[in-house]
Amino acid sequence: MSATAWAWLVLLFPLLGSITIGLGFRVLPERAAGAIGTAAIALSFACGIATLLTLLGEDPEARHHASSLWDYASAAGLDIKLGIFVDPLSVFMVLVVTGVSTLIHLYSFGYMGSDRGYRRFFSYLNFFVFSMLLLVLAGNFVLLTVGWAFVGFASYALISFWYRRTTATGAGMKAFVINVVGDIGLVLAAFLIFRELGTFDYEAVFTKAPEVFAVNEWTITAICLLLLLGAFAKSAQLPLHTWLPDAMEGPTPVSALIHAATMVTAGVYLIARTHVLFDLAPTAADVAAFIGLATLLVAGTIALVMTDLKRAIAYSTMSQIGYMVVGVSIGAFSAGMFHLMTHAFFKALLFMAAGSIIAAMANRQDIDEMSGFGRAMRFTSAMLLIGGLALAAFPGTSGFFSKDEILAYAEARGGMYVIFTVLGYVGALLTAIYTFRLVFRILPGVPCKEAQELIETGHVVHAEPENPATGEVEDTDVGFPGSEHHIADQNGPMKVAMGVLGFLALVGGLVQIPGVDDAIGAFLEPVFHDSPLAEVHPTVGAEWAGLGIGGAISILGIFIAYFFYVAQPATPAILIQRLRPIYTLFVNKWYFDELIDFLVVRPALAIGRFANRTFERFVVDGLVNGTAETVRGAGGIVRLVQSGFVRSYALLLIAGFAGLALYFLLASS
Amino acid sequence: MNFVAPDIDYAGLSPVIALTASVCIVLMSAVIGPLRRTAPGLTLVALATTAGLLIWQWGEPTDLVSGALRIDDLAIAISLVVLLMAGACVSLSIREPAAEQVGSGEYHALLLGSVLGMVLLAQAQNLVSFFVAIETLSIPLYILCAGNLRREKSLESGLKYLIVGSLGSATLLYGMAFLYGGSGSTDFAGIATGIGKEGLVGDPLVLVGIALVAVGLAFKTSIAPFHQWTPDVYEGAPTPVTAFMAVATKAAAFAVFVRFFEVALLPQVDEWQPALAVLAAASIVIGNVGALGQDSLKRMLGYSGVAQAGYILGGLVVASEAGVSALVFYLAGYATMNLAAFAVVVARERETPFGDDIRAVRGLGQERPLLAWPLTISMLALAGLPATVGFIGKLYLIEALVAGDYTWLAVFIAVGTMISLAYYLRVVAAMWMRPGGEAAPAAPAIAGASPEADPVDPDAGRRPYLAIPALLAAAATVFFGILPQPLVEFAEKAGAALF
Amino acid sequence: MEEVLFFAAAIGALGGAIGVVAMRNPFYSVLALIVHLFSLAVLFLLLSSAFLAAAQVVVYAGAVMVLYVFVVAYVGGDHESAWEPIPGQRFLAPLLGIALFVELAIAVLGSSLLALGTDGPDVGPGFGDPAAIGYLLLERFLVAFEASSILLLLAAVGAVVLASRRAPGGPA
Amino acid sequence: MTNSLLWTPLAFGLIGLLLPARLTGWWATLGTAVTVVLAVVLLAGFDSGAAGLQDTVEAEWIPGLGVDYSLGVDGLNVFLLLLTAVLWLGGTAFAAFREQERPHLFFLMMLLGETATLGAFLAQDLLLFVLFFDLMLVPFYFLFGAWGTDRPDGPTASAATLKMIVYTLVGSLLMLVAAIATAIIAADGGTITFSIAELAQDPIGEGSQRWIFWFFAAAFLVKMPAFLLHGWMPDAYRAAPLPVLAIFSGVLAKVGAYGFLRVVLPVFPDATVEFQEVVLVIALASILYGSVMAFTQTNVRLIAGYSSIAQLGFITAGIFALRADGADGAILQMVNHGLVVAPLLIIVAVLAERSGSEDLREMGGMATRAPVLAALFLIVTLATLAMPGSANFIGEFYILNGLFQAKIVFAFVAIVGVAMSAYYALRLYQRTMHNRPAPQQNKGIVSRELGWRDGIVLVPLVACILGLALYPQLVLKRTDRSVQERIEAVHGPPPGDLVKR
Amino acid sequence: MSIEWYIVLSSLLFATGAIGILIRRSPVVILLCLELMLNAGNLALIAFSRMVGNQEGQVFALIVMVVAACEVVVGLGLIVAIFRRKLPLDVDELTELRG
Repeated sequence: MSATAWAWLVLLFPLLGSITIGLGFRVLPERAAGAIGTAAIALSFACGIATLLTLLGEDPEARHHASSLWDYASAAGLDIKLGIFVDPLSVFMVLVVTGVSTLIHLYSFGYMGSDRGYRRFFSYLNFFVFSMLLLVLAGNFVLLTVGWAFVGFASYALISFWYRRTTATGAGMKAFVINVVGDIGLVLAAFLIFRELGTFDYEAVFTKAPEVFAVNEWTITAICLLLLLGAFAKSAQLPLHTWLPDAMEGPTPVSALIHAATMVTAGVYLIARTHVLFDLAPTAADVAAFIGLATLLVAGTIALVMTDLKRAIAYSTMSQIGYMVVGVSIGAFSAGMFHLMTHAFFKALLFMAAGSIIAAMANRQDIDEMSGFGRAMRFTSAMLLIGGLALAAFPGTSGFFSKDEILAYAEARGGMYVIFTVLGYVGALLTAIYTFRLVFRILPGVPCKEAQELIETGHVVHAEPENPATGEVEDTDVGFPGSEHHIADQNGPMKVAMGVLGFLALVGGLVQIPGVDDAIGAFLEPVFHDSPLAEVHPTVGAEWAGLGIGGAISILGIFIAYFFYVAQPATPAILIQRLRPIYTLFVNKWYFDELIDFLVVRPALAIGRFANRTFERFVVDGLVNGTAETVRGAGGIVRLVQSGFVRSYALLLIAGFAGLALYFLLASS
Repeated sequence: MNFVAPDIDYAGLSPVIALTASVCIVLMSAVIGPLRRTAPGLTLVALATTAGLLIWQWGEPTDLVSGALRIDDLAIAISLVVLLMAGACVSLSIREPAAEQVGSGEYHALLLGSVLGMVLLAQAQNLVSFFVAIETLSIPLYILCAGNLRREKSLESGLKYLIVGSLGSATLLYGMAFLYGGSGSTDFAGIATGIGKEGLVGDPLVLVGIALVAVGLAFKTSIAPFHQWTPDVYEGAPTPVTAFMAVATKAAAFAVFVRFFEVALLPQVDEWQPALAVLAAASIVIGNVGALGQDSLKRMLGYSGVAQAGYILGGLVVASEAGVSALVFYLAGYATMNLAAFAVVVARERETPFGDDIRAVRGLGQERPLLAWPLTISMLALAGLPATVGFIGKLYLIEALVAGDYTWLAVFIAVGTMISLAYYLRVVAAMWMRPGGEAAPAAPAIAGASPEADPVDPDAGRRPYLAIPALLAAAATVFFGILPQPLVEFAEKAGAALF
Repeated sequence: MEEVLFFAAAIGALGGAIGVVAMRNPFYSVLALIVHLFSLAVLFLLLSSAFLAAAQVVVYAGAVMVLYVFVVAYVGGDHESAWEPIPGQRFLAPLLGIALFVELAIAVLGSSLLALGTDGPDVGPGFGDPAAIGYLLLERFLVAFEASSILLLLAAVGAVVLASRRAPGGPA
Repeated sequence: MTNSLLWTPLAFGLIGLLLPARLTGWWATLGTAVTVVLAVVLLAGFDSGAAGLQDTVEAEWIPGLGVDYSLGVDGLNVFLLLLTAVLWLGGTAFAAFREQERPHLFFLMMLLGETATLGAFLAQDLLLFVLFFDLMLVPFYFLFGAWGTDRPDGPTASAATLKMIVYTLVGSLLMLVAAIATAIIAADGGTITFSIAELAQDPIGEGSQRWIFWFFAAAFLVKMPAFLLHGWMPDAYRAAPLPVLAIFSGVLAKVGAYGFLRVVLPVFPDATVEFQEVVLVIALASILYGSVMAFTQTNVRLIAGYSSIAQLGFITAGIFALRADGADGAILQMVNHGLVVAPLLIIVAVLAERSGSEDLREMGGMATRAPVLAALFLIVTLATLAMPGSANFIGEFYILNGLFQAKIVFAFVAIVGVAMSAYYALRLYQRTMHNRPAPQQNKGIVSRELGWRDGIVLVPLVACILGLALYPQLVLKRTDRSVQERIEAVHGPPPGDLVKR
Repeated sequence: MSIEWYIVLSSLLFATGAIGILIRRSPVVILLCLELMLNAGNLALIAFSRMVGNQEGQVFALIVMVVAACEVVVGLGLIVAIFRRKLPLDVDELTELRG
């Protein structure tokens, strides 16, 4: 079977899974739904492997195939097929997505156990994976947009999964609308590409573009910037990131799946995918890089002060994506993708662990209330620790290799790009600090009452769940995880999923050790070799130096965290006192929500109010009623003249004649 | 000098003779006791005969009695419309209080007399016969309008019609005098040659003459601003009479209007065209706005009649064959539309204590679909909605107007139609969209509910002599709306008569 | 001579007319009209139409006026109040009348019809005598003649219908 | 074929008068079903390759006035015919499942309306088109007025309807004048013909085109309705009975847009080019204004109404991009919007039955008890906001692409509407299906699952949406050819390749 | 005596009659004024017939007299009828039909 055939199968299984579960929601027994869902993704992963193998069986230069099922919309010179494009890059993404997703499905199988919407959840989840794969495999910009939007919708559906939480639906709406903005960016980019190249097809575009465009010509720059709009909306880069933290309203597995492992990396993938265009528009690429850099720093600072467990992790995601964006924008393609993979591992793991803890806290997420889980939930704690280490790029863990490779590349490219290396390390320090802030707040210390109960009775606390944001009691009717919670330590599937991820998070980095091996880079090489930036290669020495620095920084960060939160728990308060303004800035997330609210939402609503209360009433209706009134008034006059006095009729008759005669006399002379 | 009897083409004159004779016969029936009840029958027979004779004369135009009359397709077409309305009027007049008070024989004799006047008018091509005919048309109508002697409104309308009407006639006469002076002839042809002479085109004497005649005719056709009698008389007169004169008078008057202006006054066409166009526009506007919010259906129809006259005048203004055809077509269509409406109004007048007030048709859709449909169709047709003869008529007129470079007047027709929807559809809404069965009014405020009330006949609407005309007219309205070609050809022949 | 007669008759006619309009009592108006009609007859004679003059006297002064007198006597010619219910009528009516006259006069005087200025062509003695009119009536204007007779019939019927006591329910 | 398609509904309607009251509904439904079959057959026999008209019917109607009875099918109307048939089937069935007072009249009017609408789409004679265009209003006047709901705080049903009728006839009467003027000017003394094809052969002088263009445009823009000319819409929408309204806004609005393609472009090419920007500005205004209004309304009908204004704005913009892709998209979008707004309004009816209100503030949380309804509604919503992957997206994509290539600035403005549509559509869904149930909702009305009766109506419509989403090419393939002709009529054959270099 | 004089005179009479109709309220007098106007017409007709030298005008005038007579008869009949109905003989009192 050809690579494309396998790829089609990759797409098929999740879709089938989603439809089966969706249609069978009345008949399927719950667990069956979960099983089907998980199996579908697993199968799709298997097909992904098959695709990989078939590709590997081919000559590196020939490792790209397009295939299409039927004419989707071809008329008037537009030629849009339902087609996919398979090459190392897409296959790499497929593997990451399906692989991680399988584990997350497995986790959810246990975690969502008592949720009334169990089937719905798996249907959504499968649909999401399908959309993501469609996005990855799409063979032209239109289909890309389709996948792009599907992903957006799926995330909407999953975020507002508990649709009776007003906060959840609100967050969903926010995510969706911002994503639509991104879609619009893509669509406009597509139009512009079509205008210049007359096609939407990847291969055609990538071959034509270098011939048509001069470097940094405004059109190509515009195209790339529009693409970036899409990318940033999806990947939660400044200033379109505000939906991501709110998205934590969804069930934890969702956060793990969408907001750590897969969806948010779509932007990174897009930049890598269209690197041919970005090579032609270095300015745009630099813009992307700097925004990535800004994001990673800003997000890092916010993560320092977040007290909501999941939101804190969400911000760390943002900042990690920042690294990837920097990577793929400055040309460290394989490094960026590498970091994407490792991040998928450890971030998913972190979220799962967090989920497990939150479950133990009866769905409260405030870290101030947590402590002493180290003894209460050994397995979960271990996983949290591993994830933390990887995220903090502790020497030897996966994050350690991937992150530093990006920075090393930046350094190697030299020039202004050294900035990225320097600030990148600053970001790394922040990462280490906030990660272990979480770890140290949650694991050690005197167990909080939930932890206590676990230790003593082994029972997870049962509490009437309530929405931390609004404080209203949750409506378990729509399946807010019922009074029954599931923690990894007591749940097989969750344990397995986390175990695997934990392992990967630890050793995942070993596939790409400077000077030792370069699996990913070699695999992706045929995709990027034509890029002028592919020549740049940091020397092995430089890379090891970088790794050294990185390791040192991470350890330093961990020590700082230890000092603040374990050795001298009082210091943070003092610091907050000292740096009140900066603290407020961080706590309020740099006021981005307020900014958008002020710039977009308020004006829109104001216009709406104006249109509704003023314009519609006075202008539009005025147009109608005004005319009507005039006519009616005229009628009134006519009826007034019709006074009933026959003599006045005679008068009018004679007057009429007089007028007529006057006209004729004037006409005659 | 010795007397030369004029050669009389009896065939051509036969319709007129038949009518004249029937007038006398019907009068006799009034005098001879046992024949009292036969008057309506006799009248119908007379009308039928006349119609037959007219159709027999179709297609062979001839001058009659040394050019006093001319029987051609235009005259015949118009006369047929008149006869149709007269027949309908006879049928509607059965059990009509006015007919009983005036006396059936006299009533029908007067009706026939008026018809005679109209038929003559349609054929007249000599000032004298023109004037006599128009008076023969009017004077019986004055009497018929006042026919319901017990009702003040009836008398009032009679008097008003008489006074203003005579004023109109006087104006008309004076104009005729001027034109006679200007041309030295009383024959239309003679006038045409007379005022066509060098130097007389645009001569004030002639023009003022034209103005006077125009006023007189505009009055008869109820063109604004000479329309004011129309609503009052329509409302006050016995409804069958209103039904009759609403269409018949217009038809006959328009016939002579066309013949006089497009034969006798053709040399001066450039002078009178714009003036008449303005009058048409004025009537369209005034008629349509006046009809808004009228509660008396007859009054509403009166105003709408003014507007319709404005549309029809458009056909005259362009002074073209197409224009005349359109005019004839519209008149024919107008006859069917109006008849349907008035038949229903008569029925409701006799069924309910509301008289012709719009409340009389509330909820008719549920109670009496067979009455509601004719009225609905007629309203939609008058509003010029498609699949009715009204639409085709407007189409015909507009086509003629545009072809005659009077597009702006066509636009006026369009605008007028929009306004008219407001009051026509108000009636439809009253029938279909309001629950009916409103209690009888306490005070004798509304027409017909006063002490002088006419007897109430709870199921007048089921009487064949009301239902059949209504249904037939409605059917015709729709039929000619869907298959207008026969009527179009009919109108084309009539239009061709003058050119 | 002719001028004198003309002016005398003209003044008579006009005076009569004004009388008709001005007299408060209908009865006097009727009398004024009679004056007017006689003076008109004179004018007709001046215009060499003897038959018309005669007819004028006979038909009008003879028949119609009598009718008027009877009716006025029957309904009683009471004075009508000077109160004017229609706003502006008092003011507009004369204005319009004058306008009317002016326009007609302009039409006549401004006309390029030369014959207007003349006394008209010389006509034979037979002009306008009964015979001539009779021939015309029975030859060229037969229709009008017949029609007007029918009209008279109808008018008579109408008058009877309206005025007769037969009107049921009538208070009489 | 064409004839039977056109007259079948009316025939059924008239026969229906003879049946007992309780049967009329089913009889009417049968009639519409037969019509659907005929429409499908017509589509099956349609040759997408062939240029010009197919299945034409030519007959003299009023030779005296130069009016012919000529019908024809081509890429422009073939799918609109199908749409008409399908929506009427849906609406009629929905109505038939419910108790109607005076069923005879109701269903007669329904079917008359269908025949009139089909006629408007089929007519190839300018005057015939105008005639059907006006005729469409009559049955809807009765349906809205007599079966509508009077508002306590607003005008009665008949008043609202009267407003609508007068307003829309304003346009179409002017159009009548304009049509006649066109024919007469074109005839130039010769024999008058109203055949659109012949009138398009050699267009009339530019001077006359100018004003005639606007007379036609007025008619079509009011019908849609377009911005500033939509004064009749709010009241009428609130008065109308929902199944009828579903058909009305699903089909009748399209006739206006269709008129531009069928009549204006070929017959008044110069004026079209001259006024392109003006119309585009109106279209953009409709898009933005409609969207803004849509997300400030709380009455569900009005949300649908204003969103239609926005959608029709897109369609108009697509047509007046004066490019094949724009026009292709426009036609596709007409079909899509019809398929979307009709089920939307039917769903509104279903929701109103459950919450006892049509106000968003009094709805909410219904998904729990009615998952199937929620799912269907969700699909409809996503199609409404032109979710990529739906045919609506392809429609808008084509439209905007055309606009982008023709007038780039307009495209950038128009696309703002896309974002807004996402918001108001989703808002509509959330406020009804999600969140907590509104307190008022506990007045005895429980949110129930979709009944099988409504299901029978809704599911097929949604199936159509999905099917078209998978294969929009179905439409595009068949419309493209005719659209190309229309575009070439305006400004010659388009630049050989659409690529700049 | 040139014809103009007669015509001017007749138009003067015509105007007078018109004024009469406009300002008088008794139906009888209004009828009289109508007579005035018709007679003015007659005078014009006869004058013109003299001017153009044919007698058609005179015949016309004769017919007009008849017509005038008819109008009078009917008018008076109507007045009597109104009187019978005990309604005021004043056209300004008969204004039930209006608007």
